[in-house]
Order: sequence, then C-alpha cells, then structure tokens
Amino acid sequence: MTATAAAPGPAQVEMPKDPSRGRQIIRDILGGSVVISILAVVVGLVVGAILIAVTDPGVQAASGYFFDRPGATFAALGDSVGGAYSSLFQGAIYDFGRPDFLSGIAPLMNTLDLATPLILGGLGLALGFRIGLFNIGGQGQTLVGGAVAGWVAWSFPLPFPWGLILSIVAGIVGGAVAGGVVGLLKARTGASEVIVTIMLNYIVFYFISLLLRTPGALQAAGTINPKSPSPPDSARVPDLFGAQFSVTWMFVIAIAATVFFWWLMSRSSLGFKFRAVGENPAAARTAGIGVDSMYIWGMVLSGALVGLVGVNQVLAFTVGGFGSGFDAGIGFNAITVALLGRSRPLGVFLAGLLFGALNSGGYVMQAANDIPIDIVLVVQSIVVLFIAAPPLVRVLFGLPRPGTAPRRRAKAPKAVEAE
Amino acid sequence: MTTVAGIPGAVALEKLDTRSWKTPVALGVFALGAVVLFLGLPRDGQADFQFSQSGDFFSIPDLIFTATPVCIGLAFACVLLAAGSFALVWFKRLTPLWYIGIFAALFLVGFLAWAAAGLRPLPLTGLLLGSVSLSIPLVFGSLGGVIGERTGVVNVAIEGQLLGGAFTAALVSSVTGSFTAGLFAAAVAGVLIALILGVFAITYIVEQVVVGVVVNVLVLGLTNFGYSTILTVDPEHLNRSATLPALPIPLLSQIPVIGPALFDQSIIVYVAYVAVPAVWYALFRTKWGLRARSVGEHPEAADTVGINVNRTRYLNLVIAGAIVGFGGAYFTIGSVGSFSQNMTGGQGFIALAAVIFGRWDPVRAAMAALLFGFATNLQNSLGILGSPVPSEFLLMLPYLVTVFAVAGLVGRSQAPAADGKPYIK
Amino acid sequence: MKLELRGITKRFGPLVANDAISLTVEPGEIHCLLGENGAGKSTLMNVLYGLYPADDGEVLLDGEVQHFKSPGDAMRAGIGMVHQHFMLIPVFTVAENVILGHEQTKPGGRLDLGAARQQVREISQRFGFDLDPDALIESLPVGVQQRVEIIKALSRDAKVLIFDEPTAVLTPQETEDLMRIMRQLRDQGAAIVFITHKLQEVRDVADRITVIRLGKVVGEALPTASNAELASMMVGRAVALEVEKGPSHPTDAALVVSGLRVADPHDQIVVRDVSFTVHGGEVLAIAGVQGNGQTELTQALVGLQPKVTGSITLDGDELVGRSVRQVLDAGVGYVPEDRSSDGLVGGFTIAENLMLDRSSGGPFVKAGSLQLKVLGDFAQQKVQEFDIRALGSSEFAGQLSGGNQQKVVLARELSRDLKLLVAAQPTRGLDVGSIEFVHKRIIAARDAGIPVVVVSTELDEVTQLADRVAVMFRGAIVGIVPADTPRETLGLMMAGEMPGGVKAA
Amino acid sequence: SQAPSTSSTSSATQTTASNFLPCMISDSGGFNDHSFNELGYNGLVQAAKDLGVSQKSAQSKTDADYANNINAMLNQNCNLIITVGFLLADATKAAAQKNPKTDFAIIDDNSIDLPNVRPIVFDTAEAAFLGGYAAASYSKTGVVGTYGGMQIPTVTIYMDGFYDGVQYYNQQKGKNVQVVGWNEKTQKGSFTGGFDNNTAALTTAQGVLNQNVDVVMPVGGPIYQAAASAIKSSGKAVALIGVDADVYYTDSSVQNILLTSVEKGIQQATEAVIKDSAAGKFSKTPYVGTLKNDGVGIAPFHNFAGKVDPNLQSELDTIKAGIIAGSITVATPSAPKS
Ligand SMILES: Nc1ncnc2c1ncn2[C@@H]1O[C@H](COP(=O)(O)OP(=O)(O)OP(=O)(O)O)[C@@H](O)[C@H]1O
Ligand SMILES: Nc1ncnc2c1ncn2[C@@H]1O[C@H](COP(=O)(O)OP(=O)(O)OP(=O)(O)O)[C@@H](O)[C@H]1O
Ligand SMILES: [Mg+2]
Ligand SMILES: [Mg+2]
Repeated sequence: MTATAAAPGPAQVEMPKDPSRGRQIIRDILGGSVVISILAVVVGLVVGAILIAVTDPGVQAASGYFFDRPGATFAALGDSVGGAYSSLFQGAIYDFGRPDFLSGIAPLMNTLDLATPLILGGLGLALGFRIGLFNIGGQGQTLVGGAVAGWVAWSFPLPFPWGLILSIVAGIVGGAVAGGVVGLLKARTGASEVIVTIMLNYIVFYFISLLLRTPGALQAAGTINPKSPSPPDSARVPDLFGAQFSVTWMFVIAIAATVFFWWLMSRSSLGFKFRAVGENPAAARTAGIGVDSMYIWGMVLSGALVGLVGVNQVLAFTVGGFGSGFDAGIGFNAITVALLGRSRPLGVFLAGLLFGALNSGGYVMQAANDIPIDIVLVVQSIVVLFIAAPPLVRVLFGLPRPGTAPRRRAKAPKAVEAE
Repeated sequence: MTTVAGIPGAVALEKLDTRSWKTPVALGVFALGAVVLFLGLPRDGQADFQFSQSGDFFSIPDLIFTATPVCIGLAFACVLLAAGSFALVWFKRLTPLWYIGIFAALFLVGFLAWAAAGLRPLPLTGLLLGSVSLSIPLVFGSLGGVIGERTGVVNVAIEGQLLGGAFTAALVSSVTGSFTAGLFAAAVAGVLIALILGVFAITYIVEQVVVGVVVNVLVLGLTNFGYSTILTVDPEHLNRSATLPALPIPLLSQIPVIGPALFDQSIIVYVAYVAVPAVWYALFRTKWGLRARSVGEHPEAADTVGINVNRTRYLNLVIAGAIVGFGGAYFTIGSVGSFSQNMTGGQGFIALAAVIFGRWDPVRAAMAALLFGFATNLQNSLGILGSPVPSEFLLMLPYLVTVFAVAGLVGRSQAPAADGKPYIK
Repeated sequence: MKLELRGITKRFGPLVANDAISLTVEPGEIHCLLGENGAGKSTLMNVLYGLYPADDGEVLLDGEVQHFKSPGDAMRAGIGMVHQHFMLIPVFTVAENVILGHEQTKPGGRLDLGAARQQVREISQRFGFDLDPDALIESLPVGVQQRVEIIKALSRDAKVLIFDEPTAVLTPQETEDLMRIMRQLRDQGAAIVFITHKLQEVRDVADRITVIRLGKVVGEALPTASNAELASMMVGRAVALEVEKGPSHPTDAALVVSGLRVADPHDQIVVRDVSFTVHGGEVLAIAGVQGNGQTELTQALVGLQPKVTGSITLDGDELVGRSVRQVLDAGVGYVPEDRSSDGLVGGFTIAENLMLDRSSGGPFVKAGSLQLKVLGDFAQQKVQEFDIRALGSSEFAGQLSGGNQQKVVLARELSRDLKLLVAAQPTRGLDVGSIEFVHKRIIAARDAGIPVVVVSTELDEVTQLADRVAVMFRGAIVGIVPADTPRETLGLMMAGEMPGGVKAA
Repeated sequence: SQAPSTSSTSSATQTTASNFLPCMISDSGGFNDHSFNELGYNGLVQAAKDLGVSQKSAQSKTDADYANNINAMLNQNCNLIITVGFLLADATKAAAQKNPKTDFAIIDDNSIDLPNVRPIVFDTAEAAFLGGYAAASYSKTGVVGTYGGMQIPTVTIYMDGFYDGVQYYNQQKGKNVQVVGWNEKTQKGSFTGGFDNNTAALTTAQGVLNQNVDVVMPVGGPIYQAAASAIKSSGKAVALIGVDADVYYTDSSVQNILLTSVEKGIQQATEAVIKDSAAGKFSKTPYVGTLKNDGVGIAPFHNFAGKVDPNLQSELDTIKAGIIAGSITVATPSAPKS
C-alpha cells in the first residue's frame, strides 16, 4: 500500500504541486498509515491462517496428542497453513513449479486479469462515494452494461476494432443509464440511493434472466439454455500479451480509467463540484453548485465505470455467451475495493490488485489444498475493517499514536462532523 | 406579549400553496397498468377465490366470478380513484392513506382475478400463510434495524446477522437436538456480530455503512467457510435439525382464511407477533425508549442529562442484534431445518428497506415487511396456478414495489437526526 | 450551595482553553463571566458540568471535592446548566425533554409522563411561564425553548445554575423576563453563573463579575464598573468599537423586493409579504431576534429557498424562480449565516474554497479543466489581501479559526463583480479585530456603490453598519427606520411592536 | 454424502501405481447440492477408489469461478477434468481447445464438439414420464404437483416428462388428473428461484400442497427437503417423488413419504467415463442416458409398494418398453440433442 491508498479522507486532496502535499505524504508515513495498511493485511492473513489451521484435519489429529508430541502439531500447522499460503502465492504471483519464466509468471497475469473488473467497479463505486452517494448497485449496473454491450456486439457485427469499440461504448452507456436512473430518482424524489440501487440489483437480475430465456431477446438462437449468443470475434477484447496469458486489453482500459478518475476528481471542474457536494452539500448548494444535478451526473459516471465491468465480463472474460450470473459478485466486491482504496484512484487500483491476487491465489489454494475459496472473503473483509480503524491496529500492535495534528474524522464517504 | 402591526401569532402559521403530485402520478401509473392489462390483454374464464380449506371451523364457499367484466370494472374504478387523487391535489388537499389503501385493494383484486382467470382456485389462506412465513425474518430484521437507527446506528449488517443466526441455529440445534439451544445460539450470534459493528462504528467511529457492508462480507465468508469445512463433513448430525413444530392456538387457528395462516404457526412467528408491539411499546412508552430515541436524535443533549451515549448505543445494538439473530433462526430451524450457503440471499437488505419504508416505526416497518412477503408470495401462488405472468416478473415485483414506494410515497423521509453519525465528545 | 473552581486547566491539543482558572460562586449570588469569543468560558463551564475532563484543578461544592465523570454526576450533585446551544430534543415534547435522564416510571416500565407534566406545570406556575407540557420543542419559539431548559434544570433541584449566553437569542423584553427569573432564583438561594458578552446586562443583574481572557482570569469587577472599563479588561486594550463610516450616497433603487413569501419544508409561511428597496451605495440592515425569518429571507434572495412567491428584482431583472447559480451570476455576493456548514467546505483547501462559487467557467476553469496555476496565484493574493492567518493557501479551511474562515468567505464573495452583497450574521462569533476588518470591508463595498443587505441579531452591529434598519418579527417587517433610531425603539420593534411616532425610513 | 474436503490431501504422498488424476469442478450449486453436483462427485470418489488413484475437486460460487477453477486444475496436472453443468460449457470448451492433451467431460451439456470433450447428458423426460404416470395412478385427489428450482432445461425436462406421463395416464384410463405447478404447453410454472433448501422453497411447496395435491415432485437438488417439511407440517397424506438419485437411500428421513424417485444415472455415468479415460479408452461420443441404456429410470416404490395399484408396476414396465421401442414418444423441448 502506498501513502495514497492509506491516507485518511479529508487530508488527501490530489494537488501534487502543492507544497503541503509532500509534507502530507511524509506525515502519513511517519504517522504509520502505510504501516497500518501492511499490518491490516497481516491481521487478515493471520485470521485466515487460524481458520485454515483449526479446520484442517491434519492439525486436528495432531493436536489430539499435542502434549505428547507438540512438534507434530506444529509440523501439521506448518503443512496446512504453509501449504495453503504457498499455494496462494503461487496462484497469485509466480508459480515455481513451472518450467520457464514465462509460464511461471502466468499467475501474475491472471491476477491482473481478475483485478481488472475489480478496479473498474471499485473506481465506479468510489466515484459515487466521493460525492456522498452510496452506490450498492454494482451488480445491476454490471449486468445492464454487459448485457447491452453483448447485445450490440452480436446485433451489429462490424469489423475489428469498430465492433469492439461500439460495444464498449454501448456497455458504458448501459451502465450509465442504470446508474443515472438512480441519480434521477434521488434528485427528483429524494429516494435513498442505497435502497434503490439494492432493489435495482434484483430487478435487473430477474429482468435479464427473463430476457435470457426469451427467444429473440438475449437468448442464443437454437439453444434452450438461458444463455446469450457469443459475441463475434471482432467484438472481443484481445489478449494483452497473447493467448498464453489471461490478461486482456481491458487491463489497459482499467489503467486508463484510473488516470481518468484522477483527472476527473482532481483536475476537472466537474470533479471539483463532485467533491464539494460530497464534502459539504449545503455549502456546495450555497455556492451555486446544482447538488441534484451532481447526484444525477455522479450516478451516471459511476454507472458508466461499472458498466465497463460488464463489458469486461462479456467481451473479455467469458468466452462464449453469458448467463444471468455474469456479474460474478464483482459488483459487491467492488464496494470493499473502493473502501479499501479509500475512494482514491491509486488506492482503488492497488486494492483491486490485492483482491485480484487473493482471488487468483484462492483458486489454486482451493484446487491444491482443498481450502474453500470463501477464506478469501474473510481475509478481505478483515483487511478492510482494520484499515478503516487505524487506532485499533495501533492498539493491537502497541504502536505509538502519530504526533500529527488532530484529525477531525475517520475516513468516510460522507462528511461526518466531529462537532 | 402584544402583537401590533397586524402580525398574527406565531404558533398558528399559515400554509403556502404547495402541491405534491407524487401520489396521483403513482396512482395514475398503476391505473394505466390496470387498463392495459385488464382491457388490453383480457383473459377469459372464471376466477375462483378460495376462502376455506378442509378442517376449517366453518366453511365459506368459494367466490367464483367471470374475470373480464369484473376486471374492467375494477380498472375503471382505479382510473376514477386516480383521477380523484389528482382532483384532491388540485384542490390542495392531501390524498389520505385510506384512499390509497382502497386503491391498492381494488387494483390487487383485479390483478389477482385477471391472473387467475380460467385457472385453478386461488387459495387465499395459502396466499396469506406464505406471506406471513416469508415476512417473518424481515420483521425481525426490520425491528433490529429500527432499534439501531433510532439510537443513531445504521445497521447494514442485518443481512449478516440473519445469516449468522441461521447458521448457528442450524448447527447448535442439530448438535444438541434442542430448539431452545438453537434459538439462543442464533441470538448470541446476532449479538456477536452487533458487537463487531459496535466496536468499529461506535468506538472507532468508522463510517457505519462501511462497517455494515464489510461485516456482511465477513459473515458470508465465515458461514460459507464453516459450511464447507464443518457442516458438510457430517451433515446428518451437524446440519439436519428438526424444524420447530406448529403450535395451533385453540379456536383462533380455526377462523377461516386467517386462522390457519396466522395462528397455526411455530414459536418464532408468535414471538414476532409479540415483538412488534413490544418494541413499539418499549421505544415510545418506556424510559429505555425515551433514552434510546434521545441518543438517536440529539446525542449531545442526551449526554448533558447524564445519559451515556455510547453505552446506550452499544446496549441497543446488542438488543437489536439478539432480535435479528433470533429471526435468522427462522431460515433454518424455523422452516427447513438445514443451512445452505448465503441462504438469506439479501433479505437483510430488504429488511433495511422496510425500516425506511416504515419510517423508523416498528409497526409500520413490520407492515412493510408483510408487504414484501406478500409480493414475494404472489409469485408462488400465481406460478402454481400457471398464470401467464413470467415468473421473473413476479420475482422482481417486491423490489419494484419498493422502488415505487421509496420514490413515490416515502421520498425524503425524516430519519432520526443523528442517524449514522458517530458521537465524538 | 457554594461552588468553587480551583486551578482548572483544559487543553485541546496545543491550545490551552483554560489556564489555571479559579472561581468562587456563593449561594444567593449571580456571578457573571465575561470574556471575548473563544476566551474559554464555555469550556470552563463544560468542565464544571462534567462534559470535559479537566487536565488539572478541581471542582468543589460546599467545600467537598467533586469528581464528575459525566454530566449525570454533576446533575446529581445539584448543578444545572442552560446551554449556549440548547440541549433539547426537537421531536420530543416539553415534558419528555424535562424528564429525560431522570425518568419516573409506572409498573410495566411505562414512562410516567403525567408526573412530568405536573412538574412542568408546577415550575411554570412558580415563575409565571405559560407552557404546554405536550408541545413539541421544534414548534416552540426560541425564547420558550430556553424556558424549557430552565425548567429542565430546576426539575432536578439544581442549586447551582449555569446560564451560558442565554440572552443572545432573546428580545429585549424576553431578556428582561429572564433577568427577573434569575433574580427570583437567586433570592431563593441558588448560586448562579451567568455568561454574556453584553455589558449592559452584566451591570443590570450581576453581583460579582469575573473577566476571562485567553483562558486566564484577568480580574474581578463590580457591577458599578463602566462599560469602557469592562471592555478593556476583556480585550486587553482600550477599544473603540465604532466603525469609521462616511455618509452614504445612495444611487438608484437596485434591489426591489415586493410581496415576498417563503414557506418552509412543512409549508409553514416563514417570510410574510416582505417588501423593501435597497439603493446602490447603501446598507440596509435587517434586525431582529434570531428565528424571525431573516435566515429564510436571505436564502430566498439568493435562490436557496424552494417555495417562494412574490418578486425580487435586481436592476430590473427578476430573481425569483432562478437557480442559485443564476442568481450568483447576476452579481449577487452572499455571506451565509453559518459559515462552517454553508459557507465553506471544511475538507477543501483555502484555494479551493476561494473558487467554490466559480467552479464552472473562467477564470479558474478552462475547457472543463481546473486552472490550478491561476487559482494558486489568486489564492496567494487573497490570503495576503484579506490577512487570512494560515500556513498557506493549501491549508484546509476546516482547520482555520472562525475569524479566518469568515475572511475566506468574504474574500471569495468580494472578488467577484458584485451588483448586490447579502451578508448574514457576518461577524457572529468573531473577535474584535476580525469584526473590525469585516465591517470595514462591508462599508468599502457600500462605498463602491454596491447595495448591501446585512442581517444581524446584534443591535450594536446593526446601528453601526446600517444606513437604514428593517426590523423583522415573525416573518414580517415591522418597520423600516433610520439607523439613528433609539435602541429602545428598535428593541420594541424586535418584539413586534411599532411604537407610535417612529418615523419610517 | 461424502464431503469434498477429505479427498486429496494424500496426493503428495502418492503410493498408487497409476498417476491418473481425475478432477471435477462443480457449478455454483456446490458438491453438497443433493443433486447432480453431488452425484457426479460421488462418481468421482467411487471411480478414484476403484482405480486406486487420488482425485481433486473444486467448487464454484459464481460464473467467474468456472474458468479459473479449470485453470487451477490444469495447473494440478489433471488427466481428466469433469465439469458439472451447462453453465461451465464455455469455460470447458475454451480450456479443452487450449489443452488438447487433457481429457474433459461435461455433465448436462451437449454443445461441445471437440476430440477431447465427452458430453454426458440424460433424457430425463423418459423417466419422469414414468414418474408422472405413477403419480397420476396413485393420486386420490386427482391433483398432482411439480415445481422446479429454476426454469432451465435440465429442470423443466423432468417437469415435461412428468406432465406427459400424467396426460398419458388420463388418456389411457379416461381420467382427468390435473397437474399443478407446470404447464408443458405454455412452459410456465412454479419455481423457487434457486437450488437452495430455503424459505422460498418451503412456501412454494406449501403453495403447491394448498392446491389439494397428494403427490408432488420437486425438481432441483435439495428443494425436496422443503417439500418434506411442508408435507410433515401440513399433516396431509402427500407423497413425494424424488429426483436424480433414489432418494430412499440418500435421505432416510423421507422414506415414509417417498412414493418413488426419478433417477438420473449421473454417478454411474461419471464413474464409467473416468474409468474409460483411465484405461485410455476416452472418446468424444456423447454419453446419453436413456431408459434404454438404464442411464435414467424409475426407482422401486419401497415403503409404498403396498399402497400403489397392484398393476402399476407392470403398467410402468409396459410403458417403459413402449418408450424404448419408440411407440410412446415423450415430447419435450428440453430433450438433449444428440
Ligand atoms: N472540543 C474542542 N476542541 C478543540 N478546541 C476547542 C474545543 N472546544 C473549544 N475549543 C477551543 O477552546 C477555546 C475556548 O472556547 P470556548 O467555547 O470555551 O470559548 P467561549 O469563551 O465560550 O467563547 P464564545 O463567547 O464564543 O462562546 C476556543 O479557542 C475554542 O476554539
Ligand atoms: N480541527 C482542528 N484542527 C486543527 N486546528 C484547529 C481545529 N479546530 C480549530 N483549530 C485551531 O484552534 C484554534 C482555535 O480555533 P477557534 O475556531 O476556536 O478560534 P476562535 O478563538 O474562536 O477564533 P475566532 O475568534 O477567529 O473565531 C485556531 O488556531 C484553529 O486554527
Ligand atoms: Mg470562535
Ligand atoms: Mg461559549
């Protein structure tokens, strides 16, 4: 984790040319934010290790005769936890069992591939959080974006790259509309975006399920399964480093989206207004910023970024057509990614990479060591919780309080006044 | 104080002419829907509403009628009522709640008749029974949510508490063979999750929604992991509990239609019947409730009269956790006896919606929960009859209703003033 | 009960808010605490009341050392407090607020609201209040809310009563009433601490006076001391509070408000058929006790109120129905009443706050992109010009003191081409130096020919700044009078009475 | 049922002569679904035991897991990878194309035509037809019910067969037994929305029971358990028809209400495919389970043997022969195309 990922909310405004910025980074490092991020990951892994050990039959057996042969217990512990985490590493970064470097590095490429939708979704949700909008609708927006992208891809077959570009744009528009509806409802009627986005997740899911088994809608011709046709090759996102590695050009788009997010939020007029509304809607309104229209545009852009997740799932990740579950829980995981990244572009990017690595390694851990992949969820949530509560980590590890100026609030998407 | 200069007194301020068209527009949309469905896509045949089932105290004959004319009549009535609502707003009057209620009832009867036309009898008892069953966990979840938010803590972790309660109830009651132990364990699980929420949200002032979302992931991960590594090792003994027996209440359970649905249920359901008024009473009539609400409205003020804000919040969160966890037991030992992964499937979020829909009032929130249960069960009932509506459409119905309700009827509702705000001295 | 504070010290980080303060209050005495904004008065009282732990020193009651961990402890020991910001729960009734924290219950845990109502009635009777125990707090005027605070304290048999700036929100008549009640309480043997900035009140009611400056006791005084003596003790130097202001040179009517009505979210009318005219180059002050519609009036002027009827024209252009953006673009500068919640984004830097209301278009935005260089230079210049005391223009506005925050708001608003300046409570909570600065700037704007509307609850400020004064009461304008109208008359007008023979302006 | 976690830890210390490694990946139902994942898994375990080799398995939670799990298995050097469910078809196809040396088999999908992929499919409608006939024959109320987990072909094929079986009974006997919960012509009916034994499954079961049915066939993994709960708490004499396995043996708690089961021989088919592959006899020819090859079938009546019409068994045998001979056709849009 870098300082950006770890810096608390309000103290972090992207203005690198500012003299205070450098000071801020140093203060953060000295204040232990980076250390805290690392320690939070450690806590997560330790809790994971405990769960692995406790449920491991070998350890259970050995602990039965712990007092006779404590060594056996520790050996079993080492076997189970060590084996699991070495699988995790080999599945996420580099596989030493492979003959050459290129195939050894394949897990890292897979990590990048899995991180791609998390980064895109994380950025989308983070955008909302920065405006004070709790967009829980990642699932719905992904589904709409992906379905629209897929539909355009096979309905308007154009030569490469035009088919692809058209489909990507369609996916972005789809996500934007799905998000925009929420913004519109919030702005016009005051409906809570938390509730509306959650409800839309279900509505969209069932709606797409219906379309997927309606011939002539999204269902592939000549099949009876609720599955879409596969998009033509000309609308597929090409591999980034050849067929050998799973990572696609969507990863480059994710990088571009991260840069765009940075520019938008710290360099553009619109982002300025977004941030003003997120930090203090009353003051923004008083200063003539249309809070309601910021909510609408914020949700549009948030949905647009999440729509790219759908594009990734439909045009890059799945090979054939898609079923109604193609969001694959990314809409929800992106919430934790955005939170872990503190809604900052670089933070979200790195958080996405971390989660991508945990997921990629998790598959191998499950295949090789029979450890349910759900352990990854546990580790992820613990990391996020602890990073959000630095004082708790300090207490746990007996760290001193940083000697910086008092901060008004813990990080939060919405302003929480300490007075 | 004398008032001169022609200025009227302060308390009786007059009102400005402001009209809200939300209600008439919402009614209009539904009325239009009725016209399109009932007139545009008429369905032939008889609709048969079945009131009694075998074993009732006395039996009421089925209500059988030809669907089309009745539906057309009802569509016409809906249009009239919607127009009436427009007129009321035009004349600067509010559309009363009972008016909306009548509209909803007419629309619903019409819809049921339309959907069931020419099919098998629609058993109203079953419709009601299923609605109650599906709404019970939502009732508990929303009660917990109301208590939490009334004291200023937004509890997004209801989902996790329900899931945790479901898991522990199944495990403990399978192992011990005791329902009491299972229910107790479920409540304890809810409390533990509440404490995690408390530590992070209250003590370490992490944004409450953040904690809630993450705690949900944590509980999902833990229960999935526990399911794969513990429950499935020996499901016969670790994940196969008996289910709570139905305890028919004498006489009451024999009332036609509602008796079997409401009074031939298991203990969890009766607890819900008691819990709703009890929570309402406790919140609005007791010392505990006064203090809890004061902490949720204005914690500084509560502090200055000697109420320990954070302790009050912890206490209420724990009580709420116990309620929600207990409700989670319904998923397993209250209905099917075994746990499966992620079996709450987002019900906690629906409960959260019920809290807001019910405007932070336990009784209204329970009503909202019942409405969700009803909408969900409509899908069951009509699906079984083989009605023409696609099942996915009916499945999304409760969520659509929520969006309509939140956008059209609730809108900018007033949450407790300090809801979601940590208290920092 | 005799109250003694010995050597109380309270720090907030590096800031020493109370520095070894000692104070004694005898039973049957009204003891006044006097001091500038931020001198540490409220902090001292909060320590006494158990809200803050003291870093050093002790509190004694009747000679016994107390260890208050919470306000509950203080209350049980017989201390009652009427807070500067009311500590009442708006959605509760009077009776509920009064019993909160020491509730009586009936069997079944049921709240005994009947007893609470009875108590409210009894105490009301004793002091001649007319109070409905079942009224919701949010529906009551501030003056009445304060009485609820008093009843709250008395219902707990408080022997030591603290009043923290109780008169700031009252009309002169209500203030009179409060003074009567305080004397009555004193005569019944209560020890009273009374905090205020208003020297007149101090001399009216106090038995003894302690002055605090920068967290330290700087001396005691008797009620016979003169205003000038007290003021110089408070500020630490001789003060001349008059603003230098030449005669106004009004030009044409610029702002014309007629028949303006504003309704709040519950559709209650809060501004009632208000009409007035402001000419270029003059200051119209809107006086009145807080909560009589001034806030809503100023918000309506800049388009912040959704439910408005009537007409507001600026140089002939209608403003009603326009968005805030359009109103600001029409040349309206606005200093909102609550700077920290409406004027500034605390998490933004000073520079960012300086461009807050020019966030689209020039000079700070070109082609949708922020011009950070332009903004940086601009901010640098304004920080100097307005003497904003900060580490630099990239300091966060939320970390500035109130006075400096206000300077940021003023700098922002005054650096646009204005056709109208609306300033609501421009000096609330500021120290003398800052007040002087703000006043100068406002007068400078007037002298530049800009029409100015100033809203203030402080009569001093009103009389100093205004060329004409409009007094508001319950949403309506009682009258518009010249700035030299006697204070007593203005006071009566603030209570809704238009004394005969007052000439309108 | 066997838990997956007891399987492969011994693989590090392999003692068997053969290095053949069969692997399996579930769909999002997981290996404890009391349905095709579990039966496939049992087949894997049994085959590995018979062959004396170890095996590996991984469960999928979401659509994103399929390809990743297959890749993880490929990294484990599996010789045969069996994927369970049509949802895994694309991922299987892609992996098979990239890894021509690895054998693949996919259960319930017949869409892949590659030399190293063997589809395993079942014409369950044939067996369900028998179930429907038996249900109609047993019913005294004249109403029988069925409902599914989700409206997908592998589920509705059961319901189609059941429906047809009831119609055939009506036609043969001149009766009018009705089916609730599914209409073959409109392809509309009742679904619990998933393959979990949960409250939705329970209320759906209750809804079906409220239609005065006395035989019910829930199709979709563990949702039959909810039906069993509903039957028990209703106090009515309703008989259950199990699906996939002979539920009489897999779940002793429902023996007393179990009329029969419509069997789908996933376990046997899986075992056979694994053994073929281990013996080097892998072929791409789809395995299609039918009544004819006993790949599908109807279980004995067990406890209900005395309660059904004494002639029922022989009638069923005749019908079975008719279906095998083609004189009775079971028409379903969901039949596997071979
Ligand atoms: N909770 C706090 N945290 C940090 N500083 C504080 C806090 N409360 C008060 N202060 C600071 O302590 C000093 C004294 O404040 P206090 O409120 O006691 O002043 P006061 O004399 O009551 O002023 P006023 O007349 O404006 O009410 C001020 O500088 C104030 O900013
Ligand atoms: N959250 C904070 N973080 C850091 N410093 C703060 C914070 N809040 C206030 N300060 C500092 O504390 C001091 C007192 O602030 P405060 O606003 O109370 O000043 P004040 O005495 O009321 O001044 P003024 O008269 O200008 O309002 C200032 O130096 C201010 O910069
Ligand atoms: Mg101040
Ligand atoms: Mg003060």
